[in-house]
Amino acid sequence: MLATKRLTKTFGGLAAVSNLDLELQQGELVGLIGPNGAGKTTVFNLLTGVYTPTEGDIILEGKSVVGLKPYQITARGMARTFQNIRLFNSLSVIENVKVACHWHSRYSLAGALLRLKSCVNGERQMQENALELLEMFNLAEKKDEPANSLPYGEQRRLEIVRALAAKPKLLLLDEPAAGMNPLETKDLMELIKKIRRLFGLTILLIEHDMSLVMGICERIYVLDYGKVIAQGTPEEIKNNKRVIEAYLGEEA
Amino acid sequence: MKHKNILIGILLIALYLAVYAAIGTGLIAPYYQVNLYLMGINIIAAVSLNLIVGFTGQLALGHAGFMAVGAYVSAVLTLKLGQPFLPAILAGAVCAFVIGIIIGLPTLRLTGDYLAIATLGFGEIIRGLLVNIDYVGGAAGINGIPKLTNWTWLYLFTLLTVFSIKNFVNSTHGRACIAIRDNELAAETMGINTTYYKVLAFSIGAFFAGIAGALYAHYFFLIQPATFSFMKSFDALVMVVFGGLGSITGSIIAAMAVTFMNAALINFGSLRMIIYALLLVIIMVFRPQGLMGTKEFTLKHLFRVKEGGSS
Amino acid sequence: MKTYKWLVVSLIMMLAVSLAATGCGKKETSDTIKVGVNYELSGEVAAYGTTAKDAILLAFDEINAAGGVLGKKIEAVVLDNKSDAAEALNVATKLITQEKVVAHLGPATTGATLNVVPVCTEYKVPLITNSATNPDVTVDPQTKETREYVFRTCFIDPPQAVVAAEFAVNQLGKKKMAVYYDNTNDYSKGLYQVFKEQVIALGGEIVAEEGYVKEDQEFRPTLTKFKQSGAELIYIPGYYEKVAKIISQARELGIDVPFLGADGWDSPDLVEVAGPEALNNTFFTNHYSPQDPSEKVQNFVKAYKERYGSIPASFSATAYDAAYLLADAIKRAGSTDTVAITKALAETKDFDGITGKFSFDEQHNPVKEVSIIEMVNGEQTLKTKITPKQ
Amino acid sequence: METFIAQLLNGLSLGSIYALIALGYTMVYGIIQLINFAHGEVLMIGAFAGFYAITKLKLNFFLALIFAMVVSALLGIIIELAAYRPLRNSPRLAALITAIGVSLFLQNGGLVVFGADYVSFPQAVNKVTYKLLGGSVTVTSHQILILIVTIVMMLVLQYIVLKTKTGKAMRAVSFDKDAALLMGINVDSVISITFAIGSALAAVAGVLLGMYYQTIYPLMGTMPGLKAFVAAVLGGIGIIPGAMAGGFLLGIIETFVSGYWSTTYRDVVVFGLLIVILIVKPAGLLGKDTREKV
Repeated sequence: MLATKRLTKTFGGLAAVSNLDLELQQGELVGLIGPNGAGKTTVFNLLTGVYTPTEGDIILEGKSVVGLKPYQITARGMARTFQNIRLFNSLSVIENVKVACHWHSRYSLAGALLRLKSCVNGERQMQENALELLEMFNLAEKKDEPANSLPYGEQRRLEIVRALAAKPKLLLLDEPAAGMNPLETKDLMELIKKIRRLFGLTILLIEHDMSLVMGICERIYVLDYGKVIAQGTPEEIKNNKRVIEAYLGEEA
Repeated sequence: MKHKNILIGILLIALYLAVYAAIGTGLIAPYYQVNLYLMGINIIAAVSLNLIVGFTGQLALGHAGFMAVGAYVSAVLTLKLGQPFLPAILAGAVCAFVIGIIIGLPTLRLTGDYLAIATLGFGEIIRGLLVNIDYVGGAAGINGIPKLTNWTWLYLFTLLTVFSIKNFVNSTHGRACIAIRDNELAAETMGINTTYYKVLAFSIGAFFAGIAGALYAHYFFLIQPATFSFMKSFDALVMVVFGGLGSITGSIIAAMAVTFMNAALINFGSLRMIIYALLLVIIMVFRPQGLMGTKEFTLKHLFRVKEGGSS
Repeated sequence: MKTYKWLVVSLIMMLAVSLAATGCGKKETSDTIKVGVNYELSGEVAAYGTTAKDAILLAFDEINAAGGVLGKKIEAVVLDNKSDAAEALNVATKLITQEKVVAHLGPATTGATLNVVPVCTEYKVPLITNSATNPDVTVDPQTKETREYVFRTCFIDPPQAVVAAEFAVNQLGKKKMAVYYDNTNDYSKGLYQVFKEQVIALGGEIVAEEGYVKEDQEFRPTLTKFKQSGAELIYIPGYYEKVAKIISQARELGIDVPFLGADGWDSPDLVEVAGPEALNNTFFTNHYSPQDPSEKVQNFVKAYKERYGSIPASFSATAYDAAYLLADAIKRAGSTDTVAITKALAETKDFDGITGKFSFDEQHNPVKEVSIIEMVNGEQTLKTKITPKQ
Repeated sequence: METFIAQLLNGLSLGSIYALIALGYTMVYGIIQLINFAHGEVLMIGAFAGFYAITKLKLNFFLALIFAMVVSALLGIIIELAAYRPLRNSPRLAALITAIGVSLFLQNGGLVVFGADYVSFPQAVNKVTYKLLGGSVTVTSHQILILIVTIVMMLVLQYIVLKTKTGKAMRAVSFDKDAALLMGINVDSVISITFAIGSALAAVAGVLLGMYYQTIYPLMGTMPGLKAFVAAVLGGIGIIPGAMAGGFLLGIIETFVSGYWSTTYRDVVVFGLLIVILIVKPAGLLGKDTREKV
């Protein structure tokens, strides 16, 4: 599904990520963990095309996506959420979702300007798709509210809905549980399991909350100073010496 | 929904006929007619700039440059090449559109104030080139342009502008532009080609600015490079911000209010601009988000006000 | 709710403004003759518009003090066109259709005037401009017909430039000339074209020509270029403010050839800015000279100086003449009918103005002598007077 | 060669005036990220203050310069207080429109108060012309004075910003207003001081412009203001040496285009070059590319 080969990104001589080799199989749920500043989000930014790698390759479904723009990578079937929520605040909840429908159900510009039938139909289609998704995630009632008026937890959920609306095959979640209480985190775990099942997704997630990572991930990569220091099942990671060092070292 | 559209349609036709009759019978004095035309041209300029600045969030200060392109191209076609008015207007608009793409592609990579100064620069370049082209009269400009802009053309193109841009922002394309304004990075990772949409909004805005310029040229007889200085771009920007960034009805109301203010202040002689400037500062200080904010004024508002009044 | 409160406040504010505005305008009494004064009082060329307006108001006050015209006082309705051609049209429409003025004075620039001409023609109201020098102002370039309602009290471009070229070649004996003109100004470009043609016709040569733009303050780069070209005389058909700086910067660069210019030079500021020394060996063509000993001129200069604190420039003089010319035409027409006034204006014969005795030719341009002024130690002295070939 | 040197000297004088104005622009921009379109008008008021100080108060040149700086500084503080401060937490475009409003107000107020006419500026410093290279290149004492004043002003400004406590506070405020507030910095007064210094610099530029070009008038600030803004952006807005570099570069380019090609294409070339530079270096010549943190 997804593989990176010797992926490297340097900022002014400082390597944020170096020689990273990741591999995700179809349908896997993989966690990416590591102490603060380990380069996790940089990995996401490289994968989604926000940054261009200094070296190395990213292969999505057998084809390299290096050098593509983020929107092109999205069209290849990758979508993401953000660590710091990035919703379109002046748009309503449902419009946020519709923005993500853009790449696959777009209609012509002329249709839009003159409000031709293609536009009306296209809009109806998007509305239906979006509403369906919102209903699935219990957000349908709030569809016309401004996105930034939602409570924090719902904003996070909306971000996931929005990413799903882009019809991804691979979903990247950047700290989905950040700022949530244990109860909300538990709900989130159920939600992630559910979407994976329903949409047949491959998921890569960054998370600090160990209960979540250990609870749902099948495989985990541990990153420190931009390098993979360990990988394996949750059990293996829990007992890995270098991982414990890295985390304790950070705390000390 | 259907009923509302029919109602709006009837209101618009009624407005057209009413003004048409009022001009014909002399009910609207010639002086008010001049301001009526200015109002229409200002509405087109403000609404089209709002698409760029308000909806897409790209601070552009070269709108007058596109008006100049529309004005010059259409004037050359009607005056020097003897073409009819409608193709001349459209040719002017298309030229502005193309130049919008040419200018937009490199500059829209810039953000914020850097974009502002680059677009301002392009406006000045267009003006500087016009001064040096003797075919269009250099600094003296083109004089004796036939007065072809009448109420029907003005009304038609104002409606065309307003409704095209309204349709655009309410479509998936427009939503893409708003998404870029709200959060460019998120928009791009949600599958939106940000460069394409920025350039698209910019050049559609330029297209309608070209129409405004063409209508202007064929009402005021004379166009000169100096007419389209950066002060004219500022005028349009004032209307957009005053009306509310991202509110089409706001831009329309503001364009009308600014034209009205300008006409009302005419009697103050040399104090005219001082009062105008003061009003500008006061309005902005007390209403920084503009008249309408990002909201639209709809028929519902009218009814709500009425209900509120009766209770 | 807050929105509507604010809307109400702003509406009241606007209403107040417009009420105050209409309040100012409505002083309709039948014992005054309303004259529209449409000038550039703000914006880029406010300086020219303001001096013209000042001179016109001075003239009207004098006329009114002497009993007015046809037993009525002249009332000037002064409006600002912001140095914007479209605004000039807006203002003219207001003056003619709302204020019902019997005549229209201004605007100062050719562009704005051309924009006003159709309105005046449509409503058959005479227009007199004091400084729009382009021939097209009074003659339609397409039909070659004289515009019936448009008059001016200044020269058109050609006569001055013809005289200047003759003076440069024949009297000063110069062959190689440079021209430095204002590229953003039709007046300046018009003079430059005619001068160039004439010089070549008289056997001279233009060795360098360059334009500056309105906002320029820095002329050294071009002057340095002129210096290399070997020009024996530099013609600057521009306005005093730039001319003073150009000459001053040129002398600084060691350029000591004579400079020659036109009526735009005429202002006391020329000497103040450039200094008397730099101005030696410079000449310009003009309508009048404030040093003209005639009583009429001296009275005008004195009255203007008392009221506004400065010596009137030639644009003040032509504007002053425009005001008196209009009063004279109303008197001769014996009525305030706009068409009758227009007719009287067209028949003007030997009107004795500040800027000389003149009549209108069939193109509504004043026929008058051109004075050539030489600057000698900061004083304007009359070098010679030449009647241009028509 | 002589022509080249002569043109270079012309360019340096023009450039130092642009640099001086750009310094003020950049300071104000650096601290509140506002394009202060009224800066050119503050310059104009400074020039008139200097004019009245010399002609009415009979002060000598340097006292008049200080007088003008004080007047402009006060004006800058008042403008910030009345027109910009209420808008500090509003959309930036609202503040931009206010700035345009203030600029129009001062311009047209100037037209009414000072009159529309050009006022000739007294030559309070004797102009001496020095001839170099056998007379083919000339330099005046005014040109030298302008160059020296500009460089001194930049050094003083760099010292204030980098070495003094006020300067540290300025940098803190420009970096993060809220954090600065938490650190006990009086943000309001720091912004006022910045406006005062920026406006005082504008006054210096105004008086020097008056002296160099010999006339002042109410609209004198508009074009130099716009050009200086271009210079500031060219060098990287918000960066003091950038404003300096941008100013000199702009002055020299303008001079060379006028001198070797044509004045009428000067602005076309200047703005064209600006756009090319911005496309190659989107944050200006000395600006750092800052990427949004994701």
